[in-house]
Amino acid sequence: MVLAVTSSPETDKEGFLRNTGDWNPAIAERLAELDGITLTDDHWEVIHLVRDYYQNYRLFPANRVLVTKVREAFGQSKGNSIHLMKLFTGKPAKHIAKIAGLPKPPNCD
Amino acid sequence: MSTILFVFSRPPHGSINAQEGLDALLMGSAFTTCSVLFVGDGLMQLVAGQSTDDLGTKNFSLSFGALKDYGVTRIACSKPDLLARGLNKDDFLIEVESLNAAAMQAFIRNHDKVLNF
Amino acid sequence: MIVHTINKVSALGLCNNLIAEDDKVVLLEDGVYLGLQPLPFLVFAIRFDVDARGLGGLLAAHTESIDYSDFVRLCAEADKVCSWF
Amino acid sequence: MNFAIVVHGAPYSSEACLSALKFAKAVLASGHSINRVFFYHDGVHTANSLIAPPQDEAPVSEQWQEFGTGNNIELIACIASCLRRGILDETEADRYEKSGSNLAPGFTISGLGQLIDASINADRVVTFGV
Repeated sequence: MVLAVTSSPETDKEGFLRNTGDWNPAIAERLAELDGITLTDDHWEVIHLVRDYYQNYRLFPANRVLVTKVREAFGQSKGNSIHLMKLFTGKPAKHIAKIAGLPKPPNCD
Repeated sequence: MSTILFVFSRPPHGSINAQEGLDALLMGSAFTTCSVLFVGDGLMQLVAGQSTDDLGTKNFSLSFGALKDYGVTRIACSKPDLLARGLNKDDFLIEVESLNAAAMQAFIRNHDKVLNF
Repeated sequence: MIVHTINKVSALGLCNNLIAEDDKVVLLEDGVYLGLQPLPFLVFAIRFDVDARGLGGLLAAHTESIDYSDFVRLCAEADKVCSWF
Repeated sequence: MNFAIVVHGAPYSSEACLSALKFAKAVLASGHSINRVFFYHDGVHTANSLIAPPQDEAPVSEQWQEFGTGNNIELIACIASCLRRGILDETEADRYEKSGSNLAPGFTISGLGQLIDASINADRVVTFGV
Protein backbone atom coordinates (compact mmCIF):
# COMPACT_ATOMS: atom_id res chain seq x y z
CA MET A 1 0.00 0.00 0.00
CA VAL A 2 1.47 3.33 -1.05
CA LEU A 3 0.74 6.34 1.12
CA ALA A 4 1.41 9.68 -0.49
CA VAL A 5 2.26 12.85 1.37
CA THR A 6 -0.95 14.49 0.27
CA SER A 7 -4.28 12.76 0.01
CA SER A 8 -4.29 9.30 -1.49
CA PRO A 9 -6.96 6.65 -1.80
CA GLU A 10 -5.91 5.43 1.64
CA THR A 11 -5.59 8.68 3.55
CA ASP A 12 -7.42 11.97 3.57
CA LYS A 13 -5.72 15.29 2.99
CA GLU A 14 -4.68 15.51 6.63
CA GLY A 15 -3.11 12.09 6.43
CA PHE A 16 -5.73 10.17 8.42
CA LEU A 17 -6.56 6.69 7.22
CA ARG A 18 -9.90 6.73 5.42
CA ASN A 19 -10.57 3.24 6.72
CA THR A 20 -9.18 2.74 10.21
CA GLY A 21 -9.44 -1.01 9.60
CA ASP A 22 -6.45 -0.69 7.23
CA TRP A 23 -4.16 0.04 10.16
CA ASN A 24 -1.15 -2.12 10.88
CA PRO A 25 2.25 -1.36 12.44
CA ALA A 26 3.95 -0.87 9.08
CA ILE A 27 1.35 1.70 8.08
CA ALA A 28 1.84 3.41 11.45
CA GLU A 29 5.55 3.75 10.66
CA ARG A 30 4.72 5.35 7.33
CA LEU A 31 2.02 7.66 8.74
CA ALA A 32 4.49 8.80 11.39
CA GLU A 33 7.19 9.40 8.81
CA LEU A 34 4.82 11.63 6.85
CA ASP A 35 4.40 13.68 10.04
CA GLY A 36 8.18 13.80 10.43
CA ILE A 37 8.23 11.35 13.33
CA THR A 38 10.41 8.25 13.54
CA LEU A 39 8.74 5.73 15.81
CA THR A 40 10.72 4.45 18.77
CA ASP A 41 9.75 2.13 21.64
CA ASP A 42 8.60 5.22 23.55
CA HIS A 43 6.17 6.06 20.74
CA TRP A 44 4.91 2.50 20.51
CA GLU A 45 4.11 2.45 24.24
CA VAL A 46 1.76 5.35 23.73
CA ILE A 47 0.31 4.04 20.48
CA HIS A 48 -0.54 0.67 21.99
CA LEU A 49 -1.95 2.36 25.06
CA VAL A 50 -4.37 4.57 23.12
CA ARG A 51 -5.36 1.70 20.85
CA ASP A 52 -6.15 -0.42 23.90
CA TYR A 53 -8.02 2.48 25.49
CA TYR A 54 -10.09 2.93 22.36
CA GLN A 55 -10.75 -0.80 22.16
CA ASN A 56 -11.95 -0.84 25.77
CA TYR A 57 -13.93 2.40 25.91
CA ARG A 58 -14.49 3.57 22.30
CA LEU A 59 -12.81 6.81 23.29
CA PHE A 60 -9.64 8.59 22.41
CA PRO A 61 -8.51 9.63 25.89
CA ALA A 62 -8.60 13.34 26.64
CA ASN A 63 -5.11 14.82 27.12
CA ARG A 64 -5.14 14.78 30.92
CA VAL A 65 -6.50 11.22 30.92
CA LEU A 66 -3.82 10.13 28.48
CA VAL A 67 -1.11 11.65 30.65
CA THR A 68 -2.46 9.83 33.71
CA LYS A 69 -2.71 6.53 31.89
CA VAL A 70 0.83 6.82 30.54
CA ARG A 71 2.08 7.68 34.01
CA GLU A 72 0.27 4.68 35.53
CA ALA A 73 1.70 2.36 32.90
CA PHE A 74 5.20 3.70 32.33
CA GLY A 75 6.05 5.91 35.28
CA GLN A 76 6.37 9.56 36.16
CA SER A 77 9.21 10.30 33.72
CA LYS A 78 6.91 9.48 30.77
CA GLY A 79 3.56 10.39 32.27
CA ASN A 80 3.71 14.10 31.58
CA SER A 81 2.63 16.27 28.72
CA ILE A 82 6.19 17.41 27.93
CA HIS A 83 7.20 13.82 27.18
CA LEU A 84 4.17 13.44 24.90
CA MET A 85 4.82 16.76 23.20
CA LYS A 86 8.40 15.71 22.51
CA LEU A 87 7.32 12.38 21.06
CA PHE A 88 4.41 13.67 19.00
CA THR A 89 5.34 17.20 18.07
CA GLY A 90 2.87 20.06 18.06
CA LYS A 91 -0.59 18.67 18.71
CA PRO A 92 0.08 15.29 20.33
CA ALA A 93 -3.56 14.14 20.31
CA LYS A 94 -3.92 14.69 16.59
CA HIS A 95 -0.65 12.95 15.69
CA ILE A 96 -1.29 10.05 18.04
CA ALA A 97 -4.83 9.49 16.72
CA LYS A 98 -3.53 9.57 13.17
CA ILE A 99 -0.54 7.27 13.68
CA ALA A 100 -2.53 4.88 15.87
CA GLY A 101 -5.20 4.58 13.18
CA LEU A 102 -7.99 5.89 15.36
CA PRO A 103 -10.92 8.04 14.17
CA LYS A 104 -10.07 11.60 13.19
CA PRO A 105 -11.07 13.79 16.14
CA PRO A 106 -13.40 16.73 15.49
CA ASN A 107 -11.27 19.84 15.40
CA CYS A 108 -12.21 21.07 18.86
CA ASP A 109 -10.71 21.14 22.33
CA MET B 1 -16.53 27.11 39.90
CA SER B 2 -20.04 25.98 39.00
CA THR B 3 -20.71 22.28 39.29
CA ILE B 4 -22.83 20.65 36.60
CA LEU B 5 -25.33 17.82 36.85
CA PHE B 6 -25.93 16.02 33.56
CA VAL B 7 -29.34 14.38 33.32
CA PHE B 8 -29.69 11.62 30.73
CA SER B 9 -33.22 10.59 29.83
CA ARG B 10 -32.98 9.07 26.35
CA PRO B 11 -32.46 5.41 25.51
CA PRO B 12 -29.39 4.58 23.40
CA HIS B 13 -29.18 3.88 19.66
CA GLY B 14 -32.73 4.96 18.69
CA SER B 15 -31.35 8.48 18.34
CA ILE B 16 -27.97 10.14 18.73
CA ASN B 17 -29.15 12.10 21.80
CA ALA B 18 -27.71 9.72 24.35
CA GLN B 19 -24.32 9.61 22.67
CA GLU B 20 -24.14 13.38 22.26
CA GLY B 21 -25.09 13.78 25.92
CA LEU B 22 -22.19 11.58 26.95
CA ASP B 23 -19.84 13.62 24.75
CA ALA B 24 -20.94 16.74 26.62
CA LEU B 25 -20.38 15.06 29.99
CA LEU B 26 -16.87 13.97 29.00
CA MET B 27 -16.07 17.51 27.90
CA GLY B 28 -17.62 18.97 31.04
CA SER B 29 -15.43 16.84 33.24
CA ALA B 30 -12.36 18.60 31.83
CA PHE B 31 -13.65 21.94 33.17
CA THR B 32 -15.42 21.35 36.44
CA THR B 33 -16.99 18.84 38.83
CA CYS B 34 -19.64 16.95 36.91
CA SER B 35 -22.11 14.31 38.02
CA VAL B 36 -24.68 12.35 36.07
CA LEU B 37 -28.22 11.23 36.80
CA PHE B 38 -30.01 8.69 34.60
CA VAL B 39 -33.80 8.94 34.55
CA GLY B 40 -36.58 7.28 32.56
CA ASP B 41 -35.39 5.31 29.55
CA GLY B 42 -32.02 6.98 30.01
CA LEU B 43 -31.31 4.08 32.37
CA MET B 44 -31.21 1.84 29.31
CA GLN B 45 -27.93 3.45 28.30
CA LEU B 46 -26.31 1.58 31.20
CA VAL B 47 -27.53 -1.92 30.38
CA ALA B 48 -24.58 -4.30 30.00
CA GLY B 49 -24.08 -6.48 26.97
CA GLN B 50 -24.99 -3.96 24.28
CA SER B 51 -23.74 -5.22 20.95
CA THR B 52 -24.07 -2.85 18.03
CA ASP B 53 -21.80 -4.43 15.40
CA ASP B 54 -24.71 -5.59 13.27
CA LEU B 55 -26.73 -2.42 13.81
CA GLY B 56 -23.94 -0.14 12.74
CA THR B 57 -24.17 2.41 15.54
CA LYS B 58 -21.24 3.08 17.84
CA ASN B 59 -21.27 1.05 21.03
CA PHE B 60 -20.68 4.10 23.18
CA SER B 61 -21.99 2.22 26.24
CA LEU B 62 -18.38 1.06 26.64
CA SER B 63 -17.37 4.67 27.21
CA PHE B 64 -19.22 4.75 30.53
CA GLY B 65 -16.37 2.59 31.84
CA ALA B 66 -14.08 5.58 31.32
CA LEU B 67 -16.08 8.01 33.48
CA LYS B 68 -13.85 7.28 36.47
CA ASP B 69 -10.75 8.18 34.45
CA TYR B 70 -12.48 11.43 33.52
CA GLY B 71 -13.12 12.26 37.15
CA VAL B 72 -16.89 11.77 37.13
CA THR B 73 -17.37 10.25 40.55
CA ARG B 74 -21.08 10.50 41.23
CA ILE B 75 -23.08 8.38 38.82
CA ALA B 76 -26.69 7.88 39.87
CA CYS B 77 -29.99 6.63 38.56
CA SER B 78 -33.60 7.00 39.54
CA LYS B 79 -34.65 4.17 41.83
CA PRO B 80 -38.34 4.40 40.90
CA ASP B 81 -37.43 4.26 37.19
CA LEU B 82 -35.10 1.32 37.85
CA LEU B 83 -37.87 -0.62 39.57
CA ALA B 84 -40.49 0.37 37.00
CA ARG B 85 -38.35 -1.26 34.30
CA GLY B 86 -37.76 -4.46 36.23
CA LEU B 87 -34.03 -3.74 36.24
CA ASN B 88 -31.54 -3.97 39.04
CA LYS B 89 -28.08 -2.54 39.36
CA ASP B 90 -26.48 -5.87 38.44
CA ASP B 91 -27.84 -5.36 34.93
CA PHE B 92 -25.61 -2.31 34.49
CA LEU B 93 -22.14 -2.16 33.04
CA ILE B 94 -20.80 0.16 35.71
CA GLU B 95 -21.52 0.78 39.36
CA VAL B 96 -24.35 3.26 39.82
CA GLU B 97 -26.06 4.55 42.94
CA SER B 98 -29.83 4.43 42.85
CA LEU B 99 -31.61 7.37 44.43
CA ASN B 100 -35.15 7.76 45.68
CA ALA B 101 -37.15 10.87 44.87
CA ALA B 102 -35.94 12.88 47.86
CA ALA B 103 -32.30 11.98 47.18
CA MET B 104 -32.66 12.95 43.51
CA GLN B 105 -34.13 16.30 44.49
CA ALA B 106 -31.19 16.87 46.80
CA PHE B 107 -28.78 15.76 44.06
CA ILE B 108 -30.21 18.41 41.73
CA ARG B 109 -30.17 21.06 44.46
CA ASN B 110 -26.52 20.34 45.22
CA HIS B 111 -25.30 21.22 41.74
CA ASP B 112 -25.13 24.74 40.35
CA LYS B 113 -26.27 23.95 36.82
CA VAL B 114 -28.30 21.19 35.21
CA LEU B 115 -27.86 20.13 31.60
CA ASN B 116 -30.53 17.78 30.30
CA PHE B 117 -30.05 15.43 27.37
CA MET C 1 -36.63 27.06 44.09
CA ILE C 2 -36.09 25.36 40.76
CA VAL C 3 -37.98 26.10 37.54
CA HIS C 4 -38.78 22.93 35.62
CA THR C 5 -39.77 23.37 32.01
CA ILE C 6 -41.78 20.62 30.32
CA ASN C 7 -42.26 20.66 26.56
CA LYS C 8 -44.29 17.51 25.97
CA VAL C 9 -46.85 15.45 27.84
CA SER C 10 -44.63 12.37 28.08
CA ALA C 11 -41.81 14.36 29.70
CA LEU C 12 -43.85 14.73 32.91
CA GLY C 13 -43.06 11.08 33.60
CA LEU C 14 -39.36 11.93 33.71
CA CYS C 15 -39.65 14.62 36.31
CA ASN C 16 -42.78 14.24 38.44
CA ASN C 17 -40.65 12.63 41.17
CA LEU C 18 -38.12 15.41 41.00
CA ILE C 19 -40.29 18.46 41.45
CA ALA C 20 -40.05 19.70 45.01
CA GLU C 21 -42.85 21.46 46.87
CA ASP C 22 -41.52 24.96 46.37
CA ASP C 23 -40.47 24.41 42.73
CA LYS C 24 -42.33 25.90 39.76
CA VAL C 25 -43.31 24.29 36.48
CA VAL C 26 -43.40 26.09 33.15
CA LEU C 27 -45.27 24.31 30.37
CA LEU C 28 -44.27 25.20 26.83
CA GLU C 29 -44.75 23.82 23.33
CA ASP C 30 -46.77 20.57 23.45
CA GLY C 31 -46.23 20.54 27.20
CA VAL C 32 -49.11 23.02 27.55
CA TYR C 33 -51.56 20.13 27.10
CA LEU C 34 -50.58 19.14 30.62
CA GLY C 35 -52.21 22.38 31.72
CA LEU C 36 -55.67 21.04 30.94
CA GLN C 37 -55.70 18.89 34.07
CA PRO C 38 -54.95 20.02 37.60
CA LEU C 39 -51.37 19.17 38.54
CA PRO C 40 -49.96 18.98 42.08
CA PHE C 41 -47.42 21.74 41.35
CA LEU C 42 -47.41 25.48 40.82
CA VAL C 43 -47.96 25.53 37.05
CA PHE C 44 -47.48 28.20 34.41
CA ALA C 45 -48.12 27.80 30.68
CA ILE C 46 -46.64 29.88 27.88
CA ARG C 47 -49.50 31.92 26.44
CA PHE C 48 -48.28 31.75 22.81
CA ASP C 49 -48.33 27.97 22.96
CA VAL C 50 -51.68 27.89 24.73
CA ASP C 51 -53.29 30.21 22.19
CA ALA C 52 -51.72 28.48 19.18
CA ARG C 53 -53.40 25.26 20.28
CA GLY C 54 -56.77 26.86 21.05
CA LEU C 55 -56.50 26.03 24.74
CA GLY C 56 -57.20 29.53 26.09
CA GLY C 57 -60.53 28.63 27.63
CA LEU C 58 -59.66 25.07 28.48
CA LEU C 59 -56.82 25.37 30.98
CA ALA C 60 -57.33 24.04 34.49
CA ALA C 61 -58.10 26.75 37.04
CA HIS C 62 -54.66 26.61 38.58
CA THR C 63 -52.70 26.81 35.33
CA GLU C 64 -51.57 30.38 34.89
CA SER C 65 -50.92 31.70 31.37
CA ILE C 66 -47.70 33.68 31.15
CA ASP C 67 -45.66 35.58 28.59
CA TYR C 68 -42.00 35.03 27.81
CA SER C 69 -41.08 37.98 30.02
CA ASP C 70 -42.74 36.19 32.96
CA PHE C 71 -40.87 33.04 32.01
CA VAL C 72 -37.57 34.98 32.12
CA ARG C 73 -38.50 36.47 35.49
CA LEU C 74 -39.29 33.02 36.93
CA CYS C 75 -35.91 31.75 35.69
CA ALA C 76 -34.13 34.71 37.24
CA GLU C 77 -35.91 34.15 40.57
CA ALA C 78 -35.09 30.44 40.55
CA ASP C 79 -31.81 28.93 41.72
CA LYS C 80 -31.59 27.02 38.48
CA VAL C 81 -33.61 25.80 35.55
CA CYS C 82 -34.17 22.14 34.71
CA SER C 83 -35.55 21.33 31.27
CA TRP C 84 -37.58 18.20 30.58
CA PHE C 85 -38.27 17.14 27.03
CA MET D 1 -28.25 38.42 35.20
CA ASN D 2 -26.42 36.43 32.57
CA PHE D 3 -28.12 33.58 30.65
CA ALA D 4 -26.73 30.73 28.58
CA ILE D 5 -29.23 29.28 26.12
CA VAL D 6 -28.96 25.78 24.67
CA VAL D 7 -30.99 24.72 21.63
CA HIS D 8 -31.43 21.04 20.68
CA GLY D 9 -34.17 21.25 18.04
CA ALA D 10 -34.04 21.88 14.31
CA PRO D 11 -36.21 24.56 12.71
CA TYR D 12 -39.56 23.17 11.53
CA SER D 13 -38.83 19.67 12.91
CA SER D 14 -39.48 21.01 16.37
CA GLU D 15 -40.58 24.17 18.09
CA ALA D 16 -37.44 24.33 20.21
CA CYS D 17 -35.45 26.85 18.23
CA LEU D 18 -38.49 29.12 17.87
CA SER D 19 -39.20 28.99 21.62
CA ALA D 20 -35.55 29.61 22.36
CA LEU D 21 -35.54 32.70 20.15
CA LYS D 22 -38.62 34.14 21.87
CA PHE D 23 -36.99 33.42 25.21
CA ALA D 24 -33.71 35.00 24.14
CA LYS D 25 -35.49 38.17 23.00
CA ALA D 26 -37.37 38.33 26.29
CA VAL D 27 -34.11 37.92 28.23
CA LEU D 28 -32.66 41.01 26.56
CA ALA D 29 -35.94 42.94 26.80
CA SER D 30 -35.95 42.26 30.54
CA GLY D 31 -32.55 43.89 30.91
CA HIS D 32 -30.58 40.66 31.32
CA SER D 33 -27.71 39.49 29.12
CA ILE D 34 -26.89 36.34 27.17
CA ASN D 35 -23.33 35.05 27.23
CA ARG D 36 -23.78 32.57 24.41
CA VAL D 37 -26.37 30.55 22.53
CA PHE D 38 -25.18 27.00 21.95
CA PHE D 39 -26.81 24.90 19.25
CA TYR D 40 -26.45 21.18 19.87
CA HIS D 41 -27.96 17.97 18.52
CA ASP D 42 -30.39 18.80 15.70
CA GLY D 43 -30.30 22.42 16.86
CA VAL D 44 -27.30 22.93 14.59
CA HIS D 45 -29.62 22.78 11.58
CA THR D 46 -30.56 26.33 12.56
CA ALA D 47 -27.13 27.33 11.24
CA ASN D 48 -27.80 25.94 7.76
CA SER D 49 -27.78 28.82 5.29
CA LEU D 50 -29.57 26.74 2.66
CA ILE D 51 -32.90 26.53 4.46
CA ALA D 52 -35.61 27.97 2.22
CA PRO D 53 -38.98 27.87 3.95
CA PRO D 54 -42.28 28.81 2.28
CA GLN D 55 -42.89 32.57 2.41
CA ASP D 56 -45.86 32.25 4.74
CA GLU D 57 -43.77 30.49 7.37
CA ALA D 58 -41.37 32.25 9.75
CA PRO D 59 -37.73 32.24 8.54
CA VAL D 60 -36.50 31.00 11.91
CA SER D 61 -32.91 30.60 10.85
CA GLU D 62 -32.68 34.16 9.49
CA GLN D 63 -34.41 35.49 12.58
CA TRP D 64 -31.68 33.90 14.69
CA GLN D 65 -29.00 35.41 12.46
CA GLU D 66 -30.55 38.85 12.84
CA PHE D 67 -30.87 38.39 16.57
CA GLY D 68 -27.26 37.26 16.96
CA THR D 69 -25.73 39.85 14.70
CA GLY D 70 -28.00 42.69 15.83
CA ASN D 71 -27.29 42.12 19.51
CA ASN D 72 -23.71 40.96 19.16
CA ILE D 73 -24.46 37.59 20.72
CA GLU D 74 -22.38 34.52 20.00
CA LEU D 75 -24.30 31.81 18.19
CA ILE D 76 -22.19 28.67 18.43
CA ALA D 77 -23.01 25.49 16.54
CA CYS D 78 -21.34 22.39 17.98
CA ILE D 79 -18.73 21.08 15.60
CA ALA D 80 -19.33 17.39 16.25
CA SER D 81 -23.10 17.81 15.80
CA CYS D 82 -22.51 19.90 12.67
CA LEU D 83 -20.19 17.39 11.04
CA ARG D 84 -22.69 14.59 11.54
CA ARG D 85 -25.47 16.65 9.99
CA GLY D 86 -23.67 18.33 7.14
CA ILE D 87 -23.37 21.86 8.47
CA LEU D 88 -19.90 23.01 7.41
CA ASP D 89 -17.96 26.23 7.25
CA GLU D 90 -15.25 26.57 4.63
CA THR D 91 -12.52 25.27 6.92
CA GLU D 92 -14.40 22.10 7.79
CA ALA D 93 -15.57 21.55 4.21
CA ASP D 94 -11.94 21.67 3.18
CA ARG D 95 -10.82 19.48 6.06
CA TYR D 96 -13.36 16.80 5.24
CA GLU D 97 -13.02 17.17 1.46
CA LYS D 98 -16.67 18.12 0.94
CA SER D 99 -18.00 19.93 -2.09
CA GLY D 100 -19.41 22.99 -0.36
CA SER D 101 -19.97 24.87 2.85
CA ASN D 102 -23.29 26.12 4.18
CA LEU D 103 -22.77 27.80 7.54
CA ALA D 104 -25.11 30.77 7.84
CA PRO D 105 -23.65 34.19 8.63
CA GLY D 106 -23.74 35.08 12.30
CA PHE D 107 -23.03 31.49 13.39
CA THR D 108 -19.67 30.04 14.43
CA ILE D 109 -18.74 26.38 14.48
CA SER D 110 -16.87 25.47 17.63
CA GLY D 111 -16.36 22.75 20.19
CA LEU D 112 -18.39 21.42 23.10
CA GLY D 113 -16.08 23.28 25.44
CA GLN D 114 -18.08 26.38 24.50
CA LEU D 115 -21.22 24.78 25.97
CA ILE D 116 -19.47 23.94 29.21
CA ASP D 117 -17.78 27.33 29.45
CA ALA D 118 -21.10 29.12 28.85
CA SER D 119 -22.89 26.93 31.40
CA ILE D 120 -20.27 27.47 34.08
CA ASN D 121 -20.10 31.22 33.59
CA ALA D 122 -23.79 32.00 33.19
CA ASP D 123 -26.06 32.66 36.13
CA ARG D 124 -28.77 30.52 34.51
CA VAL D 125 -28.70 27.89 31.80
CA VAL D 126 -31.92 27.18 29.94
CA THR D 127 -32.17 24.29 27.49
CA PHE D 128 -34.76 24.04 24.73
CA GLY D 129 -34.90 20.34 23.96
CA VAL D 130 -36.85 18.05 21.69
